[in-house]
Amino acid sequence: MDLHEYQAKERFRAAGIPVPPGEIATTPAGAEKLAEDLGGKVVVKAQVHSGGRGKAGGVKLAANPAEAKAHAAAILGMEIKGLTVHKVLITPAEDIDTEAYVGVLIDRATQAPTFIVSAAGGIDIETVAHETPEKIRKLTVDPRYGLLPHQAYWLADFLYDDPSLIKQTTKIIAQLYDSFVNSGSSMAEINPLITTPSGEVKAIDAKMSIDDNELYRRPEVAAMRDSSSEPPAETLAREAGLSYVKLDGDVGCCVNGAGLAMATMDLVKYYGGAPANFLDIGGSSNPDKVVAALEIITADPNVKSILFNIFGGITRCDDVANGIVEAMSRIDIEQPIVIRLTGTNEEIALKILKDAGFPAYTSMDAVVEEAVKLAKGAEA
Amino acid sequence: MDLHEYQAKERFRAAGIPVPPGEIATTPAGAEKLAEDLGGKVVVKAQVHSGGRGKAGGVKLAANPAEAKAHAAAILGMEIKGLTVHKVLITPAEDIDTEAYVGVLIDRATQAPTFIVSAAGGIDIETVAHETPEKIRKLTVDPRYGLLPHQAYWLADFLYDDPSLIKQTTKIIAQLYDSFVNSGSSMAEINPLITTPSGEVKAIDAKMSIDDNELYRRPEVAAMRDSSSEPPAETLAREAGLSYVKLDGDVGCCVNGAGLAMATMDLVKYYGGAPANFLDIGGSSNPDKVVAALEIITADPNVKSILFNIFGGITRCDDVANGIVEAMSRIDIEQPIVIRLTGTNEEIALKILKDAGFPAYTSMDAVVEEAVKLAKGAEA
Amino acid sequence: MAIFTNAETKLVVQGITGRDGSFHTTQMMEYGTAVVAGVTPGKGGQSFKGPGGKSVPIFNSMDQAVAATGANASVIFVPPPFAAGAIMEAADSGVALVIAITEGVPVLDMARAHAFARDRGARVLGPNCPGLITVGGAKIGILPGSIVTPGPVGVVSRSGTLTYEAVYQLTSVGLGQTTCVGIGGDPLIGTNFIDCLEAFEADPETSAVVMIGEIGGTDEQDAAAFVKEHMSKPVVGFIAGQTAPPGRRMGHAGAIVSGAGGTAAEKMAVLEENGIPVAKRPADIVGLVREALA
Amino acid sequence: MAIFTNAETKLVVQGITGRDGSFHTTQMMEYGTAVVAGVTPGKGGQSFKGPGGKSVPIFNSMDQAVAATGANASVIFVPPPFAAGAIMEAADSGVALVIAITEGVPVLDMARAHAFARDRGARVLGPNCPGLITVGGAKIGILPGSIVTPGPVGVVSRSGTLTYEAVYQLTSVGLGQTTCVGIGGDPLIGTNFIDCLEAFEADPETSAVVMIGEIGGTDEQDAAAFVKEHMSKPVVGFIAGQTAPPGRRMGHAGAIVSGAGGTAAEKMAVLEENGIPVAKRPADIVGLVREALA
Repeated sequence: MDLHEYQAKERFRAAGIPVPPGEIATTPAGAEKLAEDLGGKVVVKAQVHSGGRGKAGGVKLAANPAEAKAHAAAILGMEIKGLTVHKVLITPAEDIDTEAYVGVLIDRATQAPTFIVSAAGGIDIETVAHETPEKIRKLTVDPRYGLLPHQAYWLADFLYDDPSLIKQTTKIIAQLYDSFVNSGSSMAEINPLITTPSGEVKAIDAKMSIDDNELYRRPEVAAMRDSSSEPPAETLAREAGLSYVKLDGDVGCCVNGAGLAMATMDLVKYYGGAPANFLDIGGSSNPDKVVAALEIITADPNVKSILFNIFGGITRCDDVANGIVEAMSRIDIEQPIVIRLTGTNEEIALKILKDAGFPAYTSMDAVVEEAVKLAKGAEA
Repeated sequence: MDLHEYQAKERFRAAGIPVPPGEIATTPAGAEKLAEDLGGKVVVKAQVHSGGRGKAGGVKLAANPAEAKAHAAAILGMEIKGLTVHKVLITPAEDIDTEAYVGVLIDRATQAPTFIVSAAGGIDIETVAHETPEKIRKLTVDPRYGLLPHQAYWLADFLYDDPSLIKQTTKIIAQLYDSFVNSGSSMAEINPLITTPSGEVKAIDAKMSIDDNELYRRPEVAAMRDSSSEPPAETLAREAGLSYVKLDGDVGCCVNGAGLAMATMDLVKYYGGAPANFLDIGGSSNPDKVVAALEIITADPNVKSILFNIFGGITRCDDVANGIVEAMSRIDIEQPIVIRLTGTNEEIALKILKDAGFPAYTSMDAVVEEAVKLAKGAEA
Repeated sequence: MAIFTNAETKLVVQGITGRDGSFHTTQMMEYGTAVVAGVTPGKGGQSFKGPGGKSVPIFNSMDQAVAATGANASVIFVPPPFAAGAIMEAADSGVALVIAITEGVPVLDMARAHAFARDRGARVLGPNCPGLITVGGAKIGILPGSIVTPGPVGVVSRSGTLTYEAVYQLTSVGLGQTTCVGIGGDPLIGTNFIDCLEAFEADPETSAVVMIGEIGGTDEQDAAAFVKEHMSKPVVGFIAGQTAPPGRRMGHAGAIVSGAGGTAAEKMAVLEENGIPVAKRPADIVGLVREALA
Repeated sequence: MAIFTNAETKLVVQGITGRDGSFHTTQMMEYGTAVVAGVTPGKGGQSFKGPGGKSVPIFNSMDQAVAATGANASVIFVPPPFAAGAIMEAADSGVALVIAITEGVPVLDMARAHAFARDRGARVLGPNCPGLITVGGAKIGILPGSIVTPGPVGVVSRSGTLTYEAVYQLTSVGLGQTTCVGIGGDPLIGTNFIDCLEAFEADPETSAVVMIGEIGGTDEQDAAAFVKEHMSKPVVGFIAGQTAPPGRRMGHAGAIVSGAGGTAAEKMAVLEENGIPVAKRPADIVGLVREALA
């Protein structure tokens, strides 16, 4: 779960990191009022779960409250990479001397939290890492000890020469690690971490991703979920216990297992089609899940055909087939549906489906080819 | 720093350990009132930093508030091993099925916190460990990981057979460890941990020692210090930055360094005397410390002679000699004083002392023998 | 022979009395796995009724189970809040192999648990993995025993059902398997592709290996370099997620293209560069394996 | 030769700009110790003015100091809140020997720091110790250089000034020393009696060892068993605290008789049982050493 900038800043502030003040506005008038309270010259920042806000025009400097109002009017309701902006953060414009990057994430190779810092902040850190790796310092945190004081110092020392800046940043890095751990985070970053002409170090942008598996034990973090900021279909999927990601194609996919779901999408493309979504219904034969999956898929107006690709495995295929048939009886679907079911008891399953009037397959290639053909036929 | 039972119970309660209610009374009337509030049948427990309260008559069961008042009247003001009782804890009398021991302390050999549990609770755990070691289970906590859930279970499983008791106790052990760490403790114990006829597990006595070195960063624990419960001389010594322990003899000792101070006490005994105290003035030549040391020693009415045993080491002996002379000029002392000073610049130091009229020695044996003789002479 | 398990494997099921634990214990026993004990705290002294009237003793803790039965492997079906603790308990009890099926374990818990297992010298497979099946030997986890058949192919995969798909296609044309291992879809897994490839290389019965990867991380790239440098046996690859958009998690917590890294295209290219033929679709795996074995 | 240090020892002083750090750096340099660097965060690039016009470069961190100077040992004078961190920093920088003088380090901090140093393979001496002095070689810590003289006796002690006393008496009768080590008075120390005895046994220049213990713990008892089993060289003992009451801390955090254990009488008896003559008073040490060397 991604946090909004303003939410990540709340977490950072609670850990003691110096973050300039800032409030959320949902209307242009609200933005104007907040700009007045903050002294006039502010930055208006779109709060959406997407990179590239700046390039998309979602971050604007306002010289006075009237400008803040105008910017907010432009930004609120704007679409950035398919996500609608419902909130803007109003925060004072800061005088900036230098911009650095400080981030921590879970590294697969070392199986531990890993810091990345760079004096080249304010820009995409992956680009820096790729093009000028010498501008990056990395540190693996031993999970048995946590971040040690000399390690935080070693990172800060890479960013600055001035002892006061190093000292402030050492503290910020330690606080960032605490916030990372105490939020159940998989990634936390400050980009940019700025220095001001008066020699202060501050975090003026903040990102944090929460490990979904931590939410059950961190209700205060879980409460930060902003369903209004994600596509409604993904909210529905999450609430139904499904993994769903919307894509741009027209072949709706309903698969059990994440790897098979990806391979199914890829096969749709292989046969000249375009998948409308990733959807993993898991190992269950529960008709409710199938109903929820079909509701989500059919709510996408692009979808022209729907394919099921189910590998029975431990779950018996006849159970799954019965689940699908029952689900189908509960909703009306316009698009053609083709089903592939294989594994334990597949013969019984195929009979159940055929009796219920659904085209049934045992080969993954055959069902995908057919679904692509149906989608193209619908277009023609 | 030792906590009182009621303070340790506050720490335990904050960690979630089930501890019966209880309040402090400083007067018999207060005890009566609290007993009424708690339903009548209570235990009145002296709050002093000393073992063996029970044997000394400092713990009494009261069947009703009037009895609680009478017991409090008897206990308040009582002396237990030289310590006066100023407070009693009033806590409900519990129905007890079984009594166990659960404790955690810092173990030197493994350099880690170590748990000790025994189903033979309510009595001295060292006796149990010595006489019936098979009734003890020990567990070393790896400080890199903390107490792991299965370790807490392993300890609880040694105490009980009933799954519900094991489950409750597993939780209590984990909470005790948290309290131990979060209090900066060197020892925390529940003795006894009881089970009740209704199947509950509760801590009805609590002990905790705080690592003095932790107090600077744990103001909420440091605030629990109860100077009224320690001999005034020890309070004075602590505030002056001295290590002081009162003993029963008549030769006052003022030494730099803990090991040398112990060896000096031992040598007093070797020569037939008895040391009045342990006192380490540290490595400083600051006259204020010497004054404080002498004030503390002379406040002990048993002291018949005073000896200084100073090994100059890095600190120059002449500085120390000057410090002693200046200190002596600031207070009046009746008892004879003999001084041994050796190390760097000892000749100059001896001259300074002799010029100021103090008998000065370079041999530890000689000065101790003389101090013992002087104390005996004073007796005769 | 095969990898990670053998005829001496004696398995404990942690969480044997739960819904998944009991179901899969029966499945494992039916396959022939030597399930010697179960662990559920508070249920020690009871026993689990397995298929064919077999009874499995239940213990309160791993140390009791290991002491009583000499178990040397465990499989974990306990719920996510307790899974990392169960892994550490297993590692502490002295078993050499710990297979964690549980999905949804917090990744920071796993960072600690993996460190602990390394300190104790235990191999962890998973978490969030389907386990492994040594064909004709031990089945540990949730892989369906019905789809495998004996033969010379080792299979290692980050996925569950996609593995079934690949194994099913191999089996349907008579290409049997030695061991099929699902290493799991989480970001922090205890046993990775290289560990499995190394074991397959050392296993005399394995003649070729199918490696099924997916987007996210660089495990497949690292494995490819390992294959080129250290393996004499042929390896055939497949990568799922060619159509996955960047920055979105595809079901598995680890299946995410971060920025420029971890795409399927990159992985496929690196595999090919290191001499590993890559199947364009699952159905092509069979053909590539046949060529490799020819 | 001697123990733990030699002609190759290159020392970093952590906290070189503090009051104690700067004073003792001068003392150590005057004795002849090769102080190659100092560390004080924020003062990197400055230099410390030592005796005889010698200048010691100051670095911000141990890794910088070690990289620039090839230092292989460090001594720590930083205040208690930062001391455990400084020990871990030193161990992480790759130095083999870390001598922590600081008194008052929280014991739970030290439990972690000792574990870290063990993981990194660094020897820690202390904390709360006077350090060591290799006579005619390196002096690391606060032991007064003026009281030692070269000779065949190794000295190891939990105490500071009591060690000075013993060394002073040895020196005054011409019994010189190889190395004098103060292992420290805290409950959790990095180097204990056995470590030192083992090193003295291996040191060809040491002919006899004086071991000065005190109440609290069982280090002396364990050392006595080690002496009996593993040492060919004679050891003479002394135990301080015969008159200490139970349950009271005698200055040192570790000097406390807990219940029935750790009394001076017990320790003296165990030493004698294991063939270690015990001096009744400091003045008797000299005589016992003479007998041992005879």
